[in-house]
Amino acid sequence: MNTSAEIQQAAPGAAPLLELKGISKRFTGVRALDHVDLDVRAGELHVLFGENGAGKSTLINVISGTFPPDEGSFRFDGEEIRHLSPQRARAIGISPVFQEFSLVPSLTVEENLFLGREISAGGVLRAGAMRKKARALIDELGFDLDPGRRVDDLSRAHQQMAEIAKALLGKVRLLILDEPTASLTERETGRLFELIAKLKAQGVGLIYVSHRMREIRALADRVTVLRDGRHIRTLDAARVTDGELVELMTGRRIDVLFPAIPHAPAEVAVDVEGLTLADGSVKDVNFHARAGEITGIAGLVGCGKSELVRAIYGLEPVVAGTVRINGTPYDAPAPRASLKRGVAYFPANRVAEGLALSRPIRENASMTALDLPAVARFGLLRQGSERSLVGAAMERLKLRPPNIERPAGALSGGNRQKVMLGRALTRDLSVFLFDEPSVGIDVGAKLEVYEFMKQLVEAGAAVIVVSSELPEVLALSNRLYVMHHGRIAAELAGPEKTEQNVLASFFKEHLATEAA
Amino acid sequence: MNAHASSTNAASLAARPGITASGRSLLGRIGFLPALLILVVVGMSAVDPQFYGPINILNILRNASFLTIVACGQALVIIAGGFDLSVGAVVALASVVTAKTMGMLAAAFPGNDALVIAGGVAAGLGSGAAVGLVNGLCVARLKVSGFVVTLGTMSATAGVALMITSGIPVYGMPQSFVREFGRAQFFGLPTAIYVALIVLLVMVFVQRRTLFGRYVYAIGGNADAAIVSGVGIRRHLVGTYVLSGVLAALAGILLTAQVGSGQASFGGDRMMLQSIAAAVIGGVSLRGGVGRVEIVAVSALFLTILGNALNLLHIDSRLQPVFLGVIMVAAVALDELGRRRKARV
Amino acid sequence: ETKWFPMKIYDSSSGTPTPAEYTPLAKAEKPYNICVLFPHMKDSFWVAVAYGIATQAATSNVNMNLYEAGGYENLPKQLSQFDDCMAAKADAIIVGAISGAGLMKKFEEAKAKGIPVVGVTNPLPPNALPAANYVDFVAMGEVTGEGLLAQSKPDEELNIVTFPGPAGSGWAESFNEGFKKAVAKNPKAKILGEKFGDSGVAVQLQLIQDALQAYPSMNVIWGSAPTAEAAIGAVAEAGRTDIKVISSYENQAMLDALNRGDILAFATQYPVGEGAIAIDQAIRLIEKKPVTALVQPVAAVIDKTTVPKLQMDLVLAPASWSPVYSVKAK
Amino acid sequence: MSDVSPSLPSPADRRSALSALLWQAALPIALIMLLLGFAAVDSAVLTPGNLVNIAQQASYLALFAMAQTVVILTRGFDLALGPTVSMVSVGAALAMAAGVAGGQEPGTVLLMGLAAGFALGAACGVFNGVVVAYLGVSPFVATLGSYNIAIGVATTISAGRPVQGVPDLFSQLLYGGSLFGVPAAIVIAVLVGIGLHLLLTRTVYGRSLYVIGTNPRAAAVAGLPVKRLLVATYMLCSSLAALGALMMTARTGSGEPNLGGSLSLQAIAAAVVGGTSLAGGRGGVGTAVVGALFVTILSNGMNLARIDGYVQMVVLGAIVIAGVVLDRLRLERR
Ligand SMILES: Nc1ncnc2c1ncn2[C@@H]1O[C@H](COP(=O)(O)OP(=O)(O)OP(=O)(O)O)[C@@H](O)[C@H]1O
Ligand SMILES: Nc1ncnc2c1ncn2[C@@H]1O[C@H](COP(=O)(O)OP(=O)(O)OP(=O)(O)O)[C@@H](O)[C@H]1O
Ligand SMILES: [Mg+2]
Ligand SMILES: [Mg+2]
Repeated sequence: MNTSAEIQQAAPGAAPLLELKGISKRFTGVRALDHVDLDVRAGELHVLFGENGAGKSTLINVISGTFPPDEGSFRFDGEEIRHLSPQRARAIGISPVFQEFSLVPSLTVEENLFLGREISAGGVLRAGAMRKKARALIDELGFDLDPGRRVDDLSRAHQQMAEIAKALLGKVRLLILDEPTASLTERETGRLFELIAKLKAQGVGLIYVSHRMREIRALADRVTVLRDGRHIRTLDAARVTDGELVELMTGRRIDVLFPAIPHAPAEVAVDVEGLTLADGSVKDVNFHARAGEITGIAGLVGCGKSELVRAIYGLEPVVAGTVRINGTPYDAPAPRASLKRGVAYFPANRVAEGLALSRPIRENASMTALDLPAVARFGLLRQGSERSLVGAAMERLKLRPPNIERPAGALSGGNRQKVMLGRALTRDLSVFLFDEPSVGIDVGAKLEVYEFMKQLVEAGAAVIVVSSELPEVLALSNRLYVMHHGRIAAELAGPEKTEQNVLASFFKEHLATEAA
Repeated sequence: MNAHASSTNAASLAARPGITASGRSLLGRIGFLPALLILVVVGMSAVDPQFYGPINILNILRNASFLTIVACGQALVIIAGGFDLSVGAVVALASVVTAKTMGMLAAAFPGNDALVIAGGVAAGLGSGAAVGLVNGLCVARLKVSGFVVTLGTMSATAGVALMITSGIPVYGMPQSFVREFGRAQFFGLPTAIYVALIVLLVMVFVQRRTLFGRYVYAIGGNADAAIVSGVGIRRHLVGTYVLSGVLAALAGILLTAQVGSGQASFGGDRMMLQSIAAAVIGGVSLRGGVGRVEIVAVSALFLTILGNALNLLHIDSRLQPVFLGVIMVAAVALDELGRRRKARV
Repeated sequence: ETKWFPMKIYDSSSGTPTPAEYTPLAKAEKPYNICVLFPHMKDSFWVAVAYGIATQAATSNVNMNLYEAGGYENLPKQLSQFDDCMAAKADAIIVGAISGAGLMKKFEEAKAKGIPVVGVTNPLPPNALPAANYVDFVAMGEVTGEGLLAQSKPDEELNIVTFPGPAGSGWAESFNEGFKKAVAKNPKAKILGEKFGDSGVAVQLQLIQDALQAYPSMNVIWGSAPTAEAAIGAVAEAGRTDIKVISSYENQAMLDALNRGDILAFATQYPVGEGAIAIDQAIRLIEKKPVTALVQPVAAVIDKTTVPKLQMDLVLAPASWSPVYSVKAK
Repeated sequence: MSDVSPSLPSPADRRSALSALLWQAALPIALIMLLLGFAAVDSAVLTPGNLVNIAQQASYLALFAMAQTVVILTRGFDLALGPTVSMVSVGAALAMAAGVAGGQEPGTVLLMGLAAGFALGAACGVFNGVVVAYLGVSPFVATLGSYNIAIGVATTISAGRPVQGVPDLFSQLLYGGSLFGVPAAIVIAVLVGIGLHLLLTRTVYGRSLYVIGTNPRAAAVAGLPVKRLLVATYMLCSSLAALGALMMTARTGSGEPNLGGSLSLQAIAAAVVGGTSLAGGRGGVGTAVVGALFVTILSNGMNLARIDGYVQMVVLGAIVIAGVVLDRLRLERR
């Protein structure tokens, strides 16, 4: 590998803001970081790029003082720093936005913003001062966020906003963003990018982690590629192609980011009429999905798109409307009944709703198939048969490492998603509901997930994809619904299915209300 | 873009008129408990006029005071994600230590009651703090679950209390401690009620207005988040257990003053279970991060009144636990169902 | 060494109590290992029994080890301790039974193994053991009832609430039954209510406070020693000096309270003597010497008039004595 | 990276593998050391008679610890276990006494006792399970409620007195009897332990239990009937408690209204000391048995070593904490 983008040593004189040399970090049995070097300059956005489990988050944790490194030197603003604690890091202006949020769900947004940095006098909180400051910050950021709400009442997108706001409270010299857009939609992403530009202009250094090529293209000044905990190369973003980056990251060539999917729409598999949910997040929705095609659902944060598919599967209480699966009415949906009817759901939050992390992969993959004779007879498990069933599924999905007896918690994000997908292969299913199928997984894994969807469609299944990542739904779906405020705002197909049109329907209603 | 942002802001807030938020603020914070309490009070007053007699009310308030004091500390520990099974044993230990110390000081400094009382109270509170410290350090340093640590210290503490006394009540406290502290009344109310009120007010203040209170919520809500946000969680964890120990000791001292002797039979499993019950029925989540001491106090009052009511209604004392159990479960179940329904509307 | 013997007892071996005197053997032939099981050691009553046992063990020159189960709720623990005593090859076992009925199987096992067992203080089913000494709790309750009646004027209305102790303990129920039986002889005496509850002062205090409200006409409180102790304060606080307090058993607090005039009377079964006799019975069984199969101490109600004549060291352990759990033979 | 290809084991690796193995067996090793330590103090500890004695005592506690373990696996616990034991004991004894009084055949009387005992146990379990699963009440409050109810029922139906009249056949079967010289209690506990182990590891039910305990939301999303399984689990717990209660009733020969006393916490302590996690999803028959043996050996040893009662309480407290610290270290080594 020898690209023209190879970076020369940083110009002498301009000492980097952050300079790491030979950082190593070992967890029991895992070398998460192996002599990694990294430097970040003031006013620069430095992208960390690597597969799931490459060590990006670990590096960020070291930089923000959460883990002490086993070895290596750490310089910030030219000064050697030892024994960095989270408090110290924040004090010197290192502000991380973590991938696993550092929010306390039972506290309000405001309480979370100030956590660890409360304004207080002699141990007594000064609520008024904090409220004012929180309001001002949120307004300045332009986030649609109510500082008085409890974090566990918020959608993941709003939690992400709260996490970003938390990082920007107080003086910031180095902002670290670990996959900040993983659950943001276009509009919030736009706001965030504006903000990033502003911070760069103010001379703030940024470290940015993302699996989305588009963002790297749009934002990066330099890119550092990590693989298996090792520093592979640091490149100038302007002089490197996507293909080169992906190849550096994975060690193999990946040509396309989205596979071409041959849609062959057949009979209607899912038919929803006048669906309204108890919490009002979905109102009077009509919608259908056909076998042999991918039906996409896009929409802004909180528009109810997740709730729609969750209701079909039986996770949200329905108050009105009918659902038909393959033509037969389906009353009172519940997960077990849905699976029996051939409907599967893949949740967006794989840790909270998908996997039992401390249990073996085998058990996680066969969790939805425990009623099948291949796995159990008369309530007794058939472990040999189960093992071969799951083993075959995981082989097909190219699980790495292929050992199905390891706990699911030991897997990287992409491989966790594969375990979830494996469930689809353990039983006969005809309808697949994907909620944010590629959140947090690397480019290579994404492609494998898309390939998997392609195989499903080819086999004649109905696939419904809910996604906040617009390029993804646009590229995958044959027909695309756009939701807005719990209702279907548009149905796009064929040549109408463009980014402009989707964005237009996102904002159509605002324009209407503004005009009124 | 800015215009868009602000209009979306207004639009989305209008479209979702804070469904869960309002459910939380009203029911989540207060719950059905006060309503249930009023129901019991009104019902009992209608059935039996003895119930609202001044003496009965004083008895109820005083007995609720002991429970409230212990339950406040327990609630704090539970909010921080822990569990304190040792409170009952601490009540007994503090009682015994206080009485023994006073007895010894009274022998050494006869007549100097102020010194004797101060010394005894300090020793009692100190013994509670010591047990709390052991609990806290084990939980925070050895990272063992609070349930197991305090199960261990419960046994050990009870053992020490019994070793000190051999089970025989400890006498020899100055009469003024019993007369002017234990059985005294100010403006018609016994000392214990004032102490409980002060504890409650301080705890409400601590929970809402202090860094410590905030950190306790944060640690219980998500300890990892608290750590990465720069909250030193060990000290605060230790703090909750020490506070719980001290408050349990305080209740033990008040009981000692009221009864007039130090007893290793105070507290026990009963006080421990009751304090946890008061906290949990008062809306403190055993998963941590949630709960308000004022509601816990209401719940302590509820439990005390329930016991009193069953006695006034002349219910067979063997059957009383059956009523108590059913009402306890029903109260919490109603609360839970009500919350679920409200959150849906 | 002690001035306890000869001690006045009833010999109830034949079924009917006959007055007798008990005198122990001077010394055991060998330093036997005697295992002692107590329900608990949490009050001065059981400490008094332990005092008698330890003192007599030293006098008779035998080894003694005492295990307590931690409370009346721990029958399984006592069963295990009994097993441990048998496993440790004790020469004899003395049991203060948590539940006489509940230990019957153990008694059979011990008999099969040839280990003599002596029952002390707590009643057992008839002929459960080769030797035992205890007062019948029902009889003891009756004694207190009769004591109350004797102390009250003939036409005095007695409105009684009983606080027997923990429900399900067995002993509380038996005391209560005997008391009610005795009191029933007087038509002027009425039992208003029976309030079972844990026998700690704190719990009893709450029960009494509630009873003062629930039964405004109550003028007699009858209960366990912690009940009486709690009652003193509660009654004084409520200004109800007319209420009489009687305790169904003895402890240091009861003695002090009686001397101060805070309670009317308490009952005693001379627990120190019981403990001492149990050791002697065990030695006699080991040595296969004649033994009184059922000794019953002469239970009495102690009031202001009888207290000066009371042989104190048969009722309570001296204040200076701290419990010992084992005695080694010389 | 955790997923590196396997390399040849170096001597250092082998040594660390050995130490890892030792750590895995930390508690059983501690147990054996404990036993040897006590044997050094008193030779009676290691006699066959005492070992059978320990095993027999541990059988009961192990049954109750197993009962707690199944609910702890689902992130719950059963405070009502002790009172359930009391209620079952009294109920079964009353049923048998009635049978004897009614002149029934001994076999019929026995069946009446077993039926009454298990019915009461199952009723408790259904109550706990329904309140926890369907009414959404926390296991603590739910089982504290049934704790009170069971105490009330036990003392009321027995009038607070031991219930006599348990037929000899019953005691013979569940206590006095033996199989190849092994006392009945041990035989039953071993059989139940094997059965429960198979249930937990080889059936759909057991598998579901671990999933529910590890991640209840994921279990619901995967279509497991979480509520029904919870009810079944509380029923299983109470039924095991009922079995233990019947065995203890056979041991005492009478129905005891206070039999359960402080068993609830003892059983939880035994389960947790053995390595069952209160956070759910971790533990099994093995952890329950090891914990029960640990507590039993400790108290037997201290009794034989003539340690005072109150000192025993202090030692027990310290050992409970030490046991769990050991378990945590063990998990960290993995
Ligand atoms: N606390 C921990 N304990 C043990 N192993 C850990 C821990 N945190 C991370 N690891 C391991 O370290 C390696 C690097 O993980 P890291 O989270 O840094 O990857 P990442 O590059 O951020 O991946 P992703 O793109 O999925 O976020 C992985 O193998 C992971 O399993
Ligand atoms: N302006 C807002 N401020 C705070 N919370 C909001 C706001 N708008 C919506 N929410 C919350 O977001 C939640 C619904 O969002 P959710 O993300 O689940 O919907 P969604 O349609 O699935 O969106 P997505 O799939 O993009 O995440 C609701 O609980 C709602 O209360
Ligand atoms: Mg990461
Ligand atoms: Mg969503």
